[in-house]
Amino acid sequence: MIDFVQKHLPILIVVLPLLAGLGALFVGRRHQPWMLALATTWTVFGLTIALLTRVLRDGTVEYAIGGWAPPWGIALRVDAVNAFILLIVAGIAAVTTVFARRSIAAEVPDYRWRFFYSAWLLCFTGLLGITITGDAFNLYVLLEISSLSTYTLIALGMGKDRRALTAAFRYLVLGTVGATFILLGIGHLYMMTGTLNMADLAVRLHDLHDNRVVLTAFAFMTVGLGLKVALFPLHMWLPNAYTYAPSVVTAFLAATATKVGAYMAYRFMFTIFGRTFTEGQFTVDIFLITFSCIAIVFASFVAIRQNHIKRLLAYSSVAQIGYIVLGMGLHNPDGLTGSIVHVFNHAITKGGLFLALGAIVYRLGDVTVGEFQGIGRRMPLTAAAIVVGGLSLVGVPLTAGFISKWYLIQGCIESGRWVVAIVVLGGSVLAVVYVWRLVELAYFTAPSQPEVEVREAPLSLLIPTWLLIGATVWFGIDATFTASTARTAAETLLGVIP
Amino acid sequence: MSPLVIALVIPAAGALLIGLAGRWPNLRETVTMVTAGTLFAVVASLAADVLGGGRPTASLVEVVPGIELALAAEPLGMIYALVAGFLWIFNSIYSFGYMRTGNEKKQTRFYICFAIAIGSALGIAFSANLFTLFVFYEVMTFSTFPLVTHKGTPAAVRAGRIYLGILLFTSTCLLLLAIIWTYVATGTVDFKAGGILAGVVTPGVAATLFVLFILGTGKCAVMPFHFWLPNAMVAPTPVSALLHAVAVVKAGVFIALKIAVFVVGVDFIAAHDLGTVLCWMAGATVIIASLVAMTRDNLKALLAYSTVGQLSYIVLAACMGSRLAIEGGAMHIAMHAFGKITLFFCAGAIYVAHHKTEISQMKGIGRTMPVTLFCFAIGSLSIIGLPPFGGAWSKWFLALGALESEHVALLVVFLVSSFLNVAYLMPIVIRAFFVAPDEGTWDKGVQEAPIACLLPIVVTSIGCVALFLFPDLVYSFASRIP
Amino acid sequence: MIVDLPPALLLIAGALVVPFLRGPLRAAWMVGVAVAALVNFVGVEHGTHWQVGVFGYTLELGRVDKLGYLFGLLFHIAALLAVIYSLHVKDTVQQVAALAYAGSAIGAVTAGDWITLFVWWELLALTSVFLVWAGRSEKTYAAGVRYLLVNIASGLLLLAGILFRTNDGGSLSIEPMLLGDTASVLIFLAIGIKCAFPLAHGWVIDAYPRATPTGTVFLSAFTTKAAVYLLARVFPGAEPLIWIGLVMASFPIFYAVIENDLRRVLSYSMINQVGFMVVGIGIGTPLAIDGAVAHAFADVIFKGLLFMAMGAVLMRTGTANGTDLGGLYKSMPWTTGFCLVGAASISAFPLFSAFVTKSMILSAALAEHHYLVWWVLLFASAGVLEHAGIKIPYFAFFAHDSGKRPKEAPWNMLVAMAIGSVLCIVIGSFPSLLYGLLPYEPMLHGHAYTPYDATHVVTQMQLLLFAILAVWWLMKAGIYPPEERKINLDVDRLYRALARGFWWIVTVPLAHLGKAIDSAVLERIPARVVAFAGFAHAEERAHRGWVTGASVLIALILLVGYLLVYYLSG
Amino acid sequence: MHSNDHTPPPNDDGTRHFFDDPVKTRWFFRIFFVLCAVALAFDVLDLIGVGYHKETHLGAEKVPGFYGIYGFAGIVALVIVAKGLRKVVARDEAYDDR
Repeated sequence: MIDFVQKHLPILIVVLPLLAGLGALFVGRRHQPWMLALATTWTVFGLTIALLTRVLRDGTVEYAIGGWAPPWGIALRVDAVNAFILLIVAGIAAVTTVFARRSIAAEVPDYRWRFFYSAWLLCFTGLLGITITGDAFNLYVLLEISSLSTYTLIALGMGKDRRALTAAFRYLVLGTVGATFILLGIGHLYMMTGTLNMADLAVRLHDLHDNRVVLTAFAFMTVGLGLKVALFPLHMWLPNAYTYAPSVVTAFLAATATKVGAYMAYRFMFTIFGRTFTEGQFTVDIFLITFSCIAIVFASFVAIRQNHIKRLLAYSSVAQIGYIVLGMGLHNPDGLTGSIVHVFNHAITKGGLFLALGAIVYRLGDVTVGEFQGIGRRMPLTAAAIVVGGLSLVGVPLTAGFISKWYLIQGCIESGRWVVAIVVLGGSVLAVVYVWRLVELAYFTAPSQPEVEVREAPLSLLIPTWLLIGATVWFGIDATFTASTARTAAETLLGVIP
Repeated sequence: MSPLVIALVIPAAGALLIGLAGRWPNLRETVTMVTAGTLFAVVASLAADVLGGGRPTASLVEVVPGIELALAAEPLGMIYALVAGFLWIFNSIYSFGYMRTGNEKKQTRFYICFAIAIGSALGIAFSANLFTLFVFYEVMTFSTFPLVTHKGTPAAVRAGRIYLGILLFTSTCLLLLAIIWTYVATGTVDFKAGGILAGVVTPGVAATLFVLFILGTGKCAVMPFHFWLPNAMVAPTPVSALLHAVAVVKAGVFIALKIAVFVVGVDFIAAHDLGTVLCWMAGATVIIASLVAMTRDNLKALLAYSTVGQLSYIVLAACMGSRLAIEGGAMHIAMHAFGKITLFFCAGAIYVAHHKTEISQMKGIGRTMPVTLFCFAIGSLSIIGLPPFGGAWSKWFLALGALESEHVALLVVFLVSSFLNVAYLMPIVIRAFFVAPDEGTWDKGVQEAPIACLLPIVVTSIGCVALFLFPDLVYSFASRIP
Repeated sequence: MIVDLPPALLLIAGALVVPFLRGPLRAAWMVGVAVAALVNFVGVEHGTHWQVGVFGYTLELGRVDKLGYLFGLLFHIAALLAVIYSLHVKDTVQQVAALAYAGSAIGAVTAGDWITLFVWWELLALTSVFLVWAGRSEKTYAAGVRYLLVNIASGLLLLAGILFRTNDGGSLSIEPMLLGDTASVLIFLAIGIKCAFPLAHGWVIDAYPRATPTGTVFLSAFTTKAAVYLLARVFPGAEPLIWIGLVMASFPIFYAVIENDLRRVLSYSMINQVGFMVVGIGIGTPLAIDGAVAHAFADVIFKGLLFMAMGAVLMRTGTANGTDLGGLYKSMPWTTGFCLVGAASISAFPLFSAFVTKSMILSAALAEHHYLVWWVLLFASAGVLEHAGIKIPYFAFFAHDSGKRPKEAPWNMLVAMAIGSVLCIVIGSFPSLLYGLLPYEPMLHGHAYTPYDATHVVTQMQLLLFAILAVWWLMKAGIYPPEERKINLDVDRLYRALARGFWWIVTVPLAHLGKAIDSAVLERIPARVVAFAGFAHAEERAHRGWVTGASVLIALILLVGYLLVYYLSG
Repeated sequence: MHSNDHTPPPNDDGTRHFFDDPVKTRWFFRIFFVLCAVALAFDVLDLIGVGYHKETHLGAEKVPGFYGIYGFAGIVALVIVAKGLRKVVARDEAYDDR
């Protein structure tokens, strides 16, 4: 049994949730789908840990589906980069699924629960698949699976607010444009190279790095990926999607969807396009850096004045995505390490924060400024989670956010980009402004409806919230695991490690 | 466990126990006292070790590969640790009197935050590298925020915003940048006697880094980053006393000295005049702060600006590139701490006993609070730097350092500042004792603050004299700074 | 020497006990301390005592040589007199401050190194200022603050000088120095302020008349004389001192003639007398130094005596203004008598103290061919007679009867004045007692200096008697200016004007500037940030209606843009 | 010295103080003038070389009655200059309070 699992570890990670996702429709109507989801996500989480351990120990793991060796068969190829992302996605899924039961019970009518968990698991499958696959076209297919299920998940927020539907629709339109651009990019590449296997693509593109068709593909990919990761100015689908989706969906998406987008970007930019990306006189890095700097500043400013806390954090996500992309743009080991480690750190931070908001929604029905007032006294543990998570967003030492910032600035200084370093640091200061607004609301204002008695959130919500928030502290104090894994991943991407 | 670690664990454990004992004020206060006492005993034993030539180190955790949270004791840090540890004991006693008499709310939170703040002060004092230093620096900022906003009034919230805004802005945008830059340039963040920048980076880069370091340490309150300090005076007086005269602000200037000695290197500074810009800024701060202090009627505001000026003495010590000045600056950490905490204690005692905050209301108050005002006089004279009070010695070394490093203008700054200090501190005492009060005030005879407030005042003012008579208490450490 | 402690500490320790005693016990204690200190000091051995090491410096807490011994003895005597004089005072602050002040002065003249001196120098200022503040009014408060600031400024200059000296590798030991380098100039100026050099003399005439009746007696004894001591020790023979001293000896007499406040007259007189000493030090020959030092000795006592008399008048009548006094000899005969002894002493009548001291300075000036100096000093001597010898006793005790019939001064004041008077006469009549204490053997043209020879007595009497005659004639002729209720502008008012100007600058334009900066940093910049955040927020919201389309459009534009750029650069 | 025109009334016990008694005052001044004359007389003795020799160092000192003249002239000059000074520097007592 263990041997079997060991041998088929990569494919199990995709197959298990896929089967469970289909199965969720049939296992029952009440909490059974949730239990299935719970079991699946935690199992997959365990598998991803095993996979990452193996990758870090033995190097890249290749798996050919059905035994057909690439480039003819479909291959799964796991190196430090995607093993790390897999771990993040599975970990977040595992924790948020715990949270989902009560939260979804409160926000989604019970007859839709099984659809919800089915979509949830399919989305999970899609994200895992995108990350693990070594085949470009497969990637597109899995991207569509995850996107479609995401639209569904967002739309399920309509039980609380009908605007969830428009948000989902907008995401659908823009997501489809993005996916199409990616497909077009892949198509162009196939046209030039005749292969869809990523490793093969990389080899064949090496000498075609200034070929016009390749460049066209590159342009499509840049924009398509930009839409998927929500890089400014292609971020406009994100705020509403995050705001109106069910709370736990927001947490899950914020922590994983854009991160997988970032992974796709890493993979295409560094592994596949390689020279196209890193060479040439007028390369894309300047655009990445410029747009991410604007994202950091502009989105932070927008966040400051938001009155809906979910939307506030959504804009914060847009800014934080700026950090991730910025690290890519620097393309030196420290900057890229910062980017990758921030994928992890931001995932746990934002995941934890949205979960905490979910706990407030659970008690108060919504999270606007009004609900937030005086929450420090009403729900002390939840509020404390928000404070700690907020500090991590700011990048205060002893929180995970600080580690990412440390590497990013190191990267900036190494490449002599002083202005960018200042923007990164200035972004933290702006983060202080919007985070501190929350703190003041929570602790220094009186509740707007003092007559309503509000109790602390139930443990089933608090525990997952604090798992993630605790992780932000843990990985802020002892970041050797995240930092060294991210470093390995970065060096893999940059070709320092084969 | 290394005593260094114990020194950090004690306040942390104290904070926890204080929280648990929160419902029983007497128990809670006992816990605070025991924590403070034990902590000082540990620090004192460390001090003895350091004086004997020991340089204990301890590593806590490797945060990211190559960078760890690590502690090390050395003489400069010992001065700061000893001062903070010693004064915490008496500040605690004072707090009991102040907080209970004033019926302040949320006293448990107050004592918890206090313990954490002191813990972070020790963390700063014992940092073995820039990273650790930065971590504890930020811990201190956040742990003192609830103390500053203790009253929860709109003014307190505003002060809290300014406090965090400036301290976080400077530490994030400047200090952190400088630390990472140093790391990139030298490959290390560890403190090293003689500096880690010397010989590795060009003087131009070193000067820039130096500026970033010092201005980034917003707790130094070098203008224009001083605004947080006067605004933080909205906090209860024990906070102003220990934190904004001793622990927090001294963290800033301690870091300035630490950077000068262990990162940039005094000889490097002297050889290339790396601190010129900073000398100008700090020198201007000294003078301007004194002038502003002259115009304040609110006693705590006046003391705050006085602190701003005095802090820049130590910043100057760090920046002028003279070993004598470094010794003077290190001594001034202790000298100013004792003087200024006395003054804040007195301001608080006046508030507790008579609810007066403005100097113009204190005409003739010496008749009703003779002990308090007498101690205020002693504190003032020590701040001014007159014998026979401790401040005279540190000023001696600072000024001698100014000459040694050929900054005659800074000598003038020190002297003019002393002169201005006389002009704004002495009138307070004199009007209290020698000007007839308005009709109907203070006619109830002697009415001092409670003994818990009075005792610390007396102790710290005796300290001001003791530091003059026995300067080796501090100098034995200062002279061992490498 | 009985107690093996630096002499200064005896009085200081004594002062610290005072607050814990009451009534007669306190009085007995204070006299006891002063007597004990005096007895102890008389027996002190010459040499360096009580060396202490600190920071690698060696401090000499006590160094007693002939010069220091003379001043030490003088200050002990002055302290005892002043303590007796102020026994009736029931003011702890004054009593503690006075003893500590005397102790500081003794510390200053027995200090062997600059750091120790600096400590006592600052303590002189700190302890004495309370004697001004003890007046306990807004006016004395302000005068005290001014006094303190000036004296602190002196201390800071001294500190700067010492620092320069230390930095140049100079010894910390107090030795004679040449006036020239930065250190010496700074030290010179520091001493100059305490010595009431012209333009720096404002604090004397400002604070002394405002101190308490007993306080001024202490004040007059110590600060300026400690400065004279230090000049004699460090700058003997420094030529600028001659000219500075001449100005000091002459300009105050003009002010003294027209000044109404008799204590202020005495303050001018003090500057004038110190001027003689400064000239003597400037001449720098052994005789001149001896003269200066001896004159300081005499001056402390007779000037103290005069201030005591005026203090008694002030205490009994509540005023020391010439316009409000007169005819007091009728009810205060003893005080009148002692005042006349003081007047005779300061005027240098034969058999009175100044006769045997001041003449040394004049003789030394002649011997060194400083003829101009001699002319001016002779004129100043006549001037002394006018304001201190005649004006003080005349307007206070005689003149037109003010109708005031105050009680005679209390017994302790009378005792102190009596002792002072006796000392004045003893010194004047038996000069060898004082001469034996002088740092050098007083010699003139190779012979031991003798003040009492026929020419000296006759010429001096001629000078004094005709000077009196002149005053008589001027009054008779109605030329002599009557006392008026006026104050006279001097540099002290200039300083006050400057201080007011400084205060205005700080509190009006600078304060406004500060406020502007405050509000800019704390209000306007944050407001801008928030405003921009609002702008960005509104911008985002404005897009909401067409956001989907717009996003697609943006995506297309970006695509085209990227394509162009890639093609162009590829 | 100064005019005793407004003679104050005698004390309760009928005695008069020294300077309230014109006779005593007159005698006081007579003695004073005699003393002045005596002091001047010594210079005459010096001139004729009888019993007194004035030791001088400067030419001016040799002038008979030099010290008397210098003292008298000095005081007159002093007072006149001081009167002039008063015109320049005197102010009302309320000057400081303005």
